[in-house]
Amino acid sequence: MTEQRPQQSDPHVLDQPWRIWSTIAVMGIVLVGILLGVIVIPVVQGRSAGIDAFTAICRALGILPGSPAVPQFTDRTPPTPVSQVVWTPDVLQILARADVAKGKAKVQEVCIACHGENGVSVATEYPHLAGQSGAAIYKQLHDYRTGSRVNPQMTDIAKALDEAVTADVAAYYAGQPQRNLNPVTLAVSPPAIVQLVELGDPRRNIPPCASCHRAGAGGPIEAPVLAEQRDEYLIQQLKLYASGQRRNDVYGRMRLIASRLTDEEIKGLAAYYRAGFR
Amino acid sequence: MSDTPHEVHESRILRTELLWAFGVGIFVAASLSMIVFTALTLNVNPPSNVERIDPKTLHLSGEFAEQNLGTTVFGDGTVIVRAIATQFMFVPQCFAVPANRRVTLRFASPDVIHGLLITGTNVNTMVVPGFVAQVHTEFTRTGDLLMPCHEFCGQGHSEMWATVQVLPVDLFKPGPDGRVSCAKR
Amino acid sequence: MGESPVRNAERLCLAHFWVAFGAFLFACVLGAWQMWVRSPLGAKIGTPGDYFMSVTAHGVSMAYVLTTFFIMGFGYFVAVTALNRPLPGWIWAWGAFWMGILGVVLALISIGSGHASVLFTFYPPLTANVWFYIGLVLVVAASWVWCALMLVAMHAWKVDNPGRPVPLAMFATVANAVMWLWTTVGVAAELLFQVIPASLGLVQTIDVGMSRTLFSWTLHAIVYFWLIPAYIAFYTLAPRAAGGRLYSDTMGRLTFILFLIYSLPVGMHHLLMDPEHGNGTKFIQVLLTAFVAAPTLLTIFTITASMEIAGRLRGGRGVFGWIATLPWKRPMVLAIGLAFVMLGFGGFGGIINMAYGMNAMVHNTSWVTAHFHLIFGGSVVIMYFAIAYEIWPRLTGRDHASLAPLRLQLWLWFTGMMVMTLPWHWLGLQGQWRRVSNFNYADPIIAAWGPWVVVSFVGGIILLTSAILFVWNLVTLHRSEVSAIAKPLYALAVHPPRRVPAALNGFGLWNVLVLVLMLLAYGFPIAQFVIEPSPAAIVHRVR
Amino acid sequence: MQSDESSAADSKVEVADEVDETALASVMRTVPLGAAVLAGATVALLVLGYLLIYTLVFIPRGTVG
Repeated sequence: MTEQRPQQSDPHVLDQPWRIWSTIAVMGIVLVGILLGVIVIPVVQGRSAGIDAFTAICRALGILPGSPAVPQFTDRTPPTPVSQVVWTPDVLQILARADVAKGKAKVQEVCIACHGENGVSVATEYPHLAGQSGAAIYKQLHDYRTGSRVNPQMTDIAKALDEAVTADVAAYYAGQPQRNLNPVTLAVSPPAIVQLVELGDPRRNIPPCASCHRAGAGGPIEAPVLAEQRDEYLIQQLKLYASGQRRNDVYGRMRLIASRLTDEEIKGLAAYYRAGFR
Repeated sequence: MSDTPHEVHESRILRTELLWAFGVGIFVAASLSMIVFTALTLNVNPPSNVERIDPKTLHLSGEFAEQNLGTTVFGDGTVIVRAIATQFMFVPQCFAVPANRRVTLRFASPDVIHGLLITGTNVNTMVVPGFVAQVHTEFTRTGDLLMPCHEFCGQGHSEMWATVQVLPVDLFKPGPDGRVSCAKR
Repeated sequence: MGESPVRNAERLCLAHFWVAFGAFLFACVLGAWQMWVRSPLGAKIGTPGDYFMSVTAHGVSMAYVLTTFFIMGFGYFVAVTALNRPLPGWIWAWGAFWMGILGVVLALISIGSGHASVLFTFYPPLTANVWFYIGLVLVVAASWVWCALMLVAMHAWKVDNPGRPVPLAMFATVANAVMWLWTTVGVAAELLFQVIPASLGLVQTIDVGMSRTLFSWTLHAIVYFWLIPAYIAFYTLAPRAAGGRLYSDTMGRLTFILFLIYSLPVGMHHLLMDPEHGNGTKFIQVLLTAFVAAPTLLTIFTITASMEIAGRLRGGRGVFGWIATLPWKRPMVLAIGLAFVMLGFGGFGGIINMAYGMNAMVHNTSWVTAHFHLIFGGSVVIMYFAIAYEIWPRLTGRDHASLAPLRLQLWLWFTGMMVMTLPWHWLGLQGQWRRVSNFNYADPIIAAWGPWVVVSFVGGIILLTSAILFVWNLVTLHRSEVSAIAKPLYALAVHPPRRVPAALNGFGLWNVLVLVLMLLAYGFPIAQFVIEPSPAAIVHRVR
Repeated sequence: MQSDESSAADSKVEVADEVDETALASVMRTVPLGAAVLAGATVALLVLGYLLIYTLVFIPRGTVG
């Protein structure tokens, strides 16, 4: 097809057929793709399910939800949330910009009676708050305020706090250094418990505690820090979760896990974290 | 001017390459024809459902509220399974479905990207926060199947799995409210 | 090695290759450890934290460090030897090299610190610390400088040789650079506008639909960025190594053009199981993906024909007689044979993956892991070995004392890869899912997989020994006394091209077609998130 | 590093290789036959495998949509 010419033929002249044929081929292929994918297949599938052509095409493009081949389902079940806390950017901003001084003032005024001078609680049924995650404190106070979690003392106290002060208190405690190590139990931690914390128990479908509770694991935002927490308090809360009395854990993850732990596992885990392991 | 042997070779090579290119065309047509044929006759598609849902308020929604999760059979016979894929657990961790009957599975994630497949079946979808993942299928084999999370979602990813009990039609009995729960094994 | 214009290129290429193969060996050790930890033998060893840190390091080292540095080193080598002129702007090349090294160090340190266990695909909302992303951006920026230098080198050559066809090896290298520039737009946009601001805490939420779509823009063409050097070896090194000629130079140019066109608008076949795109947009990209098989099928015919020429010239008779008479003793020829076998298995896995609805059968299972280990880890990396063995004498002036350890290393890599990946296909069909730090072998379904995971682990050990032997072969070459005799490298075509249409000598036309294809295939999928962003997901920081 | 005396595309004499032209001409009479048969068989096998897995493994597992 290339005729013989004495001098070097101009490559652009040679180019003409390439330019035309390649454009036709490439455009043809992609147009067949569009025709089949966006028009033929959705319309034919829609007809088999009683969906009109326009809706089917919109679903194939992703403008409308649902599959072009199946009637879309709508649900009108009323919501029954277990916690009203919503992690929106503004809530996270409020937490990030909370005023620690105001928080300290409110803590001195209300919280130290039970939670102790610098977040080290005065009695076994009150949790330590020093070094606790700000988001975790914010969520629990929010749940007390909305009644998602009930406690004789905490409900009224939480109701008295507004959003900003809650964040300030949370930020203050989050800033407190943890100093409640229990060296005695630090060394002793039975391998079964370490196994449960690091690898969970696939047999009973229990995820590892560390996957959510270790800081920086990228787990749920509201997961509390457990290190150096009172072991009696941890045991009490796990039992409340297991019995379902405490139900402000979103989607019941803690209730499910707690219900599958044996009593000595609960004690072992409480001792493990009481010792200060991360 | 007759073609020199040099030219004969070149055009013959070009002809064989074009012939092979034609063969490649058949290969492409064969693989695409199977896809288009089953799309048109059996409605086989990848699961798509551009239905936006805010992951931040998912737990406040009605459809994905705790009590509404699991299998529900409606008056007109449609079987819908709703489940949440959240960091490091499917909720519910076990749900029952009927065999050889169309089932719609709807999943949502309140936190990070998850994904799931049900072993031995064609149920497979990503669960992207912000969208409801929806899969329409029939389960052709009964038994307890495994539904693991197959997209890395954090440190607990390997322990995130659920069980799917595919029940024969006679054992699949919805309660008065249309709910079906897993048989305790 | 005389004062030839390529004096400086030797150190440049060697520096890139040693960084590439260093990262490769490190990643092979991690790979073997991971295979052990997830097998029944090592079920209780290590924590998920260790495992996913290792998977991230294995992915980053293999997919970003080994590949980018090998491709840059081989590109510099081709630009100097195929064009037979000094490299323009070699100071820039060294600058890019050290920028890349800084990027690698930053990335690997942040992974090692445990604050970047988000895997090499780093899908948000899981977000690593910012140094991990800055490291990756620096490596990509280094490769952009390399692309610029390749384009400048070809342009300078074309100015000095008007009307003459660019040597095929250089044409393919520049096609690869152009494709890489096109495809890195996706991941660069995702990193600069979404992930890095989130990692720095400037924003608390991220549009996950948009970020997955932008990453899929890069996700397919990046694997062809890794694959094209292997195809350059197929087309330009293998025919001469086998003692034959390249069957058709035009088909070679066409293959690399088809790769440029069809590897870009197909990324969404990685999102077939995603809810955030309609079936129609997915089908368009599946149809285009079917055409991305065309250049590979053209290649296996053209290169097999080239090998047939070599085999028959050495006395091969009958339909398949030429196979036996091929010089299998030469590493490049052996590598071609093994690479094509793995390409066949890997390609088969790929056709199943891309088949629209059938992707539901295998998405995110070990079938996919087997596919990319066979094609990238198998046929591409074995060609990286063959290229290294072929050009090392040119870079060091010393030649291999004996070819036996080289062949042994290639056979070990092939055997190890087949033993590791064939069980994965079988387990993938049964639903074995990806990236698992420890399996619950008490579950009856998973217990049945146990023995096969051990078989794959044995394959992993063979691969590790082969990797160690590979680095050992190169190290001993540096000290071998046998001096290298200069023998020509690049293959001649049966009909060396005299006049080539501009379309087969440059990328102007093809860039236009790629732009149109990208608009048609990716236009709406990305625009839908601009028109109506997906509901914002809260960033989950892993630090 | 000894670069080739001249690049492959140099219109002067290509870098000679030990391929002798007449032998090449005779070989070229039969050449793509072996490649066509081998590559053709492989591609046919791939298509057959694809169709078998599609019909015998994928479809029986239930439709998906």
